[in-house]
Order: sequence, then C-alpha cells, then structure tokens
Amino acid sequence: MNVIECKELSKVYGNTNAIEDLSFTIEENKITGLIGRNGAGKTTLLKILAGYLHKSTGEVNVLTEDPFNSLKVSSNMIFIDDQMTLPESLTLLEILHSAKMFYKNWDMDLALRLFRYFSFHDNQLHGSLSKGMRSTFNAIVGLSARCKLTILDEPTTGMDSSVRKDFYRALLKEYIDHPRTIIISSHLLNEIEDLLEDVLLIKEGNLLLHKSVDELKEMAIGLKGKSNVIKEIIQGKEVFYRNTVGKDTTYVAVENSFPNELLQRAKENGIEISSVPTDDLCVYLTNRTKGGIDDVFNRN
Amino acid sequence: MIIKLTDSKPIYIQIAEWLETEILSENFKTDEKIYSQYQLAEMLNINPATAAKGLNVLVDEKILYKKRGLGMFVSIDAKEIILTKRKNETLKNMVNELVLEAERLHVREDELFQMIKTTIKQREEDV
Amino acid sequence: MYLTETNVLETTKILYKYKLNAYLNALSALMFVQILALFFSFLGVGSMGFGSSTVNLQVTTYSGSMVIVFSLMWAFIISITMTTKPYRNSDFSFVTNRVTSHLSSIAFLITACIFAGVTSMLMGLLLKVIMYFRFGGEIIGSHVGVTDLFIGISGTVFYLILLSSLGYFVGVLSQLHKMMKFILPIVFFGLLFVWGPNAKLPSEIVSFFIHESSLFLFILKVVGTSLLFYMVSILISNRLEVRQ
Amino acid sequence: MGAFIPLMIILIIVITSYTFVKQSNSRTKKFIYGQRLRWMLSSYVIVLLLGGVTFFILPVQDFPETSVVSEVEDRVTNEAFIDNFYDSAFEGKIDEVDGVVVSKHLEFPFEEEELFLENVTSDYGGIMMIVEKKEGVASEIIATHYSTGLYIQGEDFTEKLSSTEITLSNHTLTVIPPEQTEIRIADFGREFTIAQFAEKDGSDLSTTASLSVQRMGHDIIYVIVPEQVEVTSTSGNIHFINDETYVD
Repeated sequence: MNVIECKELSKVYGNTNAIEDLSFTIEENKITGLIGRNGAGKTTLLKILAGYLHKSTGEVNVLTEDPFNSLKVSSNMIFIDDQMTLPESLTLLEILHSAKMFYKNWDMDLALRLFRYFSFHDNQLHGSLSKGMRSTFNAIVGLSARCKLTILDEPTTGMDSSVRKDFYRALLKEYIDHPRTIIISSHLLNEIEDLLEDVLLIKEGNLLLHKSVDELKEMAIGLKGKSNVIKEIIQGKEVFYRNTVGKDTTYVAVENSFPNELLQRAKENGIEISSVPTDDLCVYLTNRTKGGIDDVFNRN
Repeated sequence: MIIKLTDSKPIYIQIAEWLETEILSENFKTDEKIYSQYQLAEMLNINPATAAKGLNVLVDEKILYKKRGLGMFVSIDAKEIILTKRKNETLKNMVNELVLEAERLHVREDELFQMIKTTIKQREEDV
Repeated sequence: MYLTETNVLETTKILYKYKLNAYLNALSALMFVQILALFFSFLGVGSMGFGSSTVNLQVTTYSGSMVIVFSLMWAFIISITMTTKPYRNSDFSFVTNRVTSHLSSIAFLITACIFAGVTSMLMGLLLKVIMYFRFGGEIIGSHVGVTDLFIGISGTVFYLILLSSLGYFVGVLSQLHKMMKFILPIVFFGLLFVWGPNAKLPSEIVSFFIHESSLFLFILKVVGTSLLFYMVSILISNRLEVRQ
Repeated sequence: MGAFIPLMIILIIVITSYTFVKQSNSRTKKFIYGQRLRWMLSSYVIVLLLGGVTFFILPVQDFPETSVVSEVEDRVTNEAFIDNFYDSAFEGKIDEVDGVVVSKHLEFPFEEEELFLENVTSDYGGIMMIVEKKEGVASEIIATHYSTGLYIQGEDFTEKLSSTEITLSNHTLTVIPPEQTEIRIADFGREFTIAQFAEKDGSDLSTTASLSVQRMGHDIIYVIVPEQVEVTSTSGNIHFINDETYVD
C-alpha cells in the first residue's frame, strides 16, 4: 500500500513556486528522509501532506485521501516540528494526557518513560522549555502517538548531540517494534543516513531523486588523478562535482556506471578511485552551481 | 560498534562481510540461526531494510538459507563458500593492488617475492 | 500501525474536552474582569440626590449590570481570540479538521458563556450582600427572587452567546486576509460615520434584542442570530490554511 | 474627561482578556496554570455561591420596593399633601392635618411684654417660622416643630431626621436649624437582563430606579405667643397670622 502519492504536485506562493511538479510515492512502513537545503520546500511539502496547506495544482493522496480537511488523515498522522503550538496553560504532563485522548494507538507508558529519561518535570510548561528541550518533548509526543504516518520536520533542532543520538535510537527501536511510515526532513543526511531506508532529495521545490540509501551510496564514484586522464574517462558521464587541486590534479564525483575493467585500467593509469559519501553527494546535487561556492570567486 | 558505519562502503555490504567473518570464526556454526534483520538493526542502529539487504546478499551466495517463518540459518557449505570467495575476490584484489603499488615504487618482481617470503617467515617464527 | 477510525462527533468531543482543559485561563480572565467590574460597581450604577435645609438624601443604585456588561465585552474578545492563529494551530497539533476545530471552539465558548452568565449574576448578588453590610440594611429597591435570578441568568447567558458569536464571526473575518485587520475597523467606523448618530438601522438592530420582553422570543432570536454567525464563520473559513 | 472613562475600561478589559489567554511560541512565564488555576477558579465559584446563598438568607427581601406606586400618581398625592401642609399652617389649622409629624413641642413660661425672634439660617437655608398671636394664651410661648417627615418608597425614615433646636432666654426665642441630616440609602436595582424579561415592568433599561421620595424635608416652626406680647425680629422667613401690628 502506498501511504503517500503525489502527482505533479505544485504549490505557488504569490509569484514563487515553493514546490514544482513533484511526483513520488512513499510505501507503507518505510523511513524516508526528506533532504534538501533550507528553503528547498521541505516544510511546505510536509505541511501539504499533513493537510495544513492547500496544493496549488497536481494531485496528493495520503492514506488514499486528499489530506486537506481530512479527519482520517489527521487522526492517523502526526506532524512534529519546533513550531508546534501547544496550550500555554497546560503542564507537560497534561499535554501528554491530552495527546492520549486524540491518538488511539498512543502509548502512555512509552511517553512517560521517555519523559522521565529526558528529565522533564510534570509541572513544566511547554512555553518555558528551551529550544532543544521543546524539540525533545515534541519528539516524545511524535513517537508515542504511534501514528500510521509520522512526519518529523527537522525534529532535532536545538538538541545537543547526545540527545540527538538518543532520539534517533529511540526512533529506530520504536520503528522496529511498531513499524510505521516515517518521514524525517533534514538539511543534513549524515546523521540520519543509517536510519533511513529511502531518501527523497529536493532542490528548489523540484524532486532530484528518490532512491534507497544504498543506491545513493553507489550512485556516484570519486576519481582523482591527472586532469587530462580524468577528462577522458568521464566523457559522456554526468559529473556531480569537479574540483581542481594543485597544478594538474582533478577530483570529480561522477555517475557510477563504469564497467569494472575500465576502473581497473584507470587504476593502473594512476587514478585514485573512492566512493563518494552520501552527504557530500547530496551537497553536490543540491548546490546551485556545479562548482559550489568556488564559482562565486571564480571571475575568469 | 563492530561495524564502522562511516565507511564509504554501503552498509549492507559491511554487514554481509561482518557476518561472514563471524561465520568463519565459528561464532555461528552450521545450521545455527543467525541474527534477524531486526536484531541486526537494533544492534547496529540501522534501518531494518538495510539489514535485510545484507542478509539477502548472503542468501544469494548460499552462505545462509531461509526457513519460512523461522529465520535464516548458516548453510553447511558456508565456510567453504566464504573462503573461496575471499580467495577469489578479496585476495585477488589485494594482490592486484600490491602489484600496482610495487610498479609505482619501481619494485622488481624478485624483490616483491622476497618481501612476501620474509613476511611469511616472520609470522611462522612468531607462532 | 493500524489505521484508526474516527468521525466528526467523536473528534469534536475530544477537542471540546481538550479545550476545556487547555483554555481554562479564559475563565481566569473572566474572573479578573468580573472582579474589576465589582470594584467599579461599588461606585453604583446610578445615583440621585435630594436636598432640603434639613436633609441631604443620597440614593445610590447598585446592580450587577456592570458586571454583565464587562462580561459581555469579555465574551466578545475571547471569541475573537479563539479564532486567532495560535489557537487554530494548537488544534492542528493534534487530530482535527476545520469543522471539528470550529465546532469544539463554539462548544467551548458556549460553555464559557454559561459559566460567565451564572457567575456574573452571582456577582450581582455578592455586590448586594456587600452593600447590605455597608449600608446596615437601609435599602430600597427591587426584589430579586429565585425565579428572577433564573430569568436573569438565562437572559445573560444568551446575551453572552450573542456577543460571542459576533466576536467569533469578526475574528474569522479578520483571519481571512492580512488586510482584514485594517479593513474591518474602517468599514465599521465608516458605517457609523455614514449612518450618523440618529441612523435607524443600528438602533433597530439593537432594539430587536433589547426591546424583546419575552424571554422565549429573545432566546429564539439569539439562537437564530448566533447560529447564522457561527455557520457563516465555519463556511467562510473551511478552506483556510493553518500553520503557514 | 468623563467620556474617556468608558474607553479606559474597554481598554483594560481588552488588555487583560488578551494577556490572560494569549498563546505564543516565545518563552513566557506563567504563574497561574494547572492545579493552581483550577484552585483559583473553584474558590472564586465558591465565594460567589456563598454570596448568592447569603443574599437569600439576608432580610433584604423585606425592603420597600421601588416602582410599586406609579411615579406620576405618587407625585400628585405627594404635592397635594405638601400644599395642604402649608395652606393649613397659614390658616392656623396645621394640627388638623393628617400625617403631619410633630418633631418637637416646647412650652416656655413667658411673662415679658416683648419677644424678639431669631431665626438662624444654616448653610443649607433656614426653616419657615409661622407666628400666631392667640387670645387666651397667657404667660407662655408654645413652639412646635411640624414636619412632613421623610417617607421614601412609603417607608418611614422620619426617625433619621434630627430636630430643630429652640431656646428661650431673656426675651429672645432662638430657632437653630439642625445640621443637615445625611441619609445614604442603597437602591438595589435589577440587572437589565432581569428587568428586560421580568413581568413587572417590561423593558426597563434605565439604571436608576424610579424612586419616589415622599414628603421629604418640609418643616415649619409654629410659634404661639400671647396676644399682648409685642414681637420683633430681624430674621427673614417669618410669617405672622392674626397680627397686623408687626413691623419688620
């Protein structure tokens, strides 16, 4: 079953396209990472999926329904981000009890254990929490709700690294025990990469790729060597990144579709072959120009 | 962590290699049940789908076999298959690398053989 | 995870329960406003004096009317507040759609109005008790029997509901577009200006309610009017985005 | 200035309501929430309920009601009574008027031939004096303070009034009006939401009660002096009956 189906989905704000012609599907019980730079349209996309915002054109189905104004989607979905508005006069404990009323799969035991583990106090107010603590609390709500679709929009904003690690581990354990469809958005891949099954990479509102993490890891290959040799090898291939170091050495991240023998020969010709870390690859893919920041300073 | 997840090799391959090593060192014996995808995911803090992929590599290579509803088990020929594979692929690749590096450093053929012989002798003495 | 089933009624009930808890501070605002009104009422809502060479008589009228008027303003403002972004967003942190969000807000507001109606009438009695002890029993005035009290409570509650539905409508209108916050007051004061002080329409609208001496008909009028306000509010905001 | 007060009040209500219920994402400190808020509201309701119960226990239900008698009718009878009060006084028949109150009655033995009257005025004015020379009265001066009493809503508040001081020393009769009596009365009005629907008098939205103050504060000092006594005075507001010889 497909939990999410988007077809040529667009969202226009005034004259700008926040999202353009997005088409993808997300299957049941997968953890998908939504990766893109700040302002790439991640949050807009997620809010459309959550039913908060209208689509402009195209089609969007969540749990086989248009999510906007759908009670079915709302009751089977939870959207967590650091902007979550919670009543100011409820204590954290009261908020957990309120959440319990809304979500039929809610696990109070889990919520309370996490609550204690991250050393929250019953009578604290959501408004008095620091940014990191607030994100942590929201994340607890998100995990304990056990919704069929869990959307986490930059869930770790403000968390320190040990809390982040704990959170990811908690997320994974929860997922193993109670598989569900999870979408995590982030501008960084490396932290969550191992957690993910699929990656959805967007750039300026457009879908760049939707692949499994493993495919992404094998998608590109890094070659380093004499500039002219490199130039010859990569002819006709898609180059994601190119950088010239020293007098005559070039590094390229290039699409990995070389036959083994060719690589073997390249090695024999003094080309260093390496794999491209997915994180770097995402940066290359989402860069506005091929050369990255260097192009700005390149006045020739 | 047993597996260095920052390694640029795909994780499922790292998992497969780690399990092979475990089988070679007899931590898992023939017909013994190996970790499930969920156990692996928990242990290594990775997505269960990735873990499953790692296991499937070993099933494809007939190192593991599936029993429906029970999990995956070490096949009788597991060790042999691994050894052969490592000899054919890993060792071959390493030799390849060695030869290439030797060429780059202008080491002659007999010099290279000599170095290998010395290394083997030293290990024998150590044991 | 399995899919859960829900419906409008069930979700509205849950949201209503949630709001009773979460927005209890609306009642603390009411309490503050009513206590403030009590202090103002100590001055009396009206007074007259008679004098001759031997007597100076001061008769000061005390009633809970000011408490009720203050509570009416509270109902209006609270209802506007309930339509503002933070409140809508707060609903959407959990399970809701626009209809259930509205219905539960309205149910909450009506509950708050009932509470406000009862407390403002009781506050009127408390005022009189305080004045009784201050004046040592030198009191004239109108009797308030238990029946009167119930009439007063019902009248007050429905006035509050009327004001609350108006506030809700105004609030929803102002949420439609950023510019509405400027347009609405301009339209309101513009109309007042165009109509002038002796205009018929506004005074007719007001007297439609305040000159209705039958409680039953008054309740019918209020129920009709507020239903209209609430329904239009729901209809015009049903396509509104949240958490932009 | 007066016009700003309602605006100020509205402003206060807007601000307080808003600050109490405002929601925001910023870090804010709240003191009243959770259990504390519930306690506060419960105690508030309890105080109000106690107030309500006390109200019905208090004997306030026995107070005279406003608007029992129609205002017009009330004023007509009232004015007729007061007219009658003065007319009778000038005719020397004040003691025959029904409902007149004798606040003070003094008899002074008097042997002199001349009487000087001093009618003191206070800040609030003086009291009318009527002097009657009467045949057959010998060796005494009779001073009586008649008043209409004070009836508010039909209730007798006459007792509240203090009486005039009348003294005779040498041959001077001095009338000193009392300090003005301050009477403060609370009028319990009906809330407009009761008044609008209660059967009694329909939609009455006025906040001031239609109060009838009857026969309030009309006083006459009636002095009877022997016929042969010559009366002189420098004070005003003194009227004589049966005496043409009097000169100011």
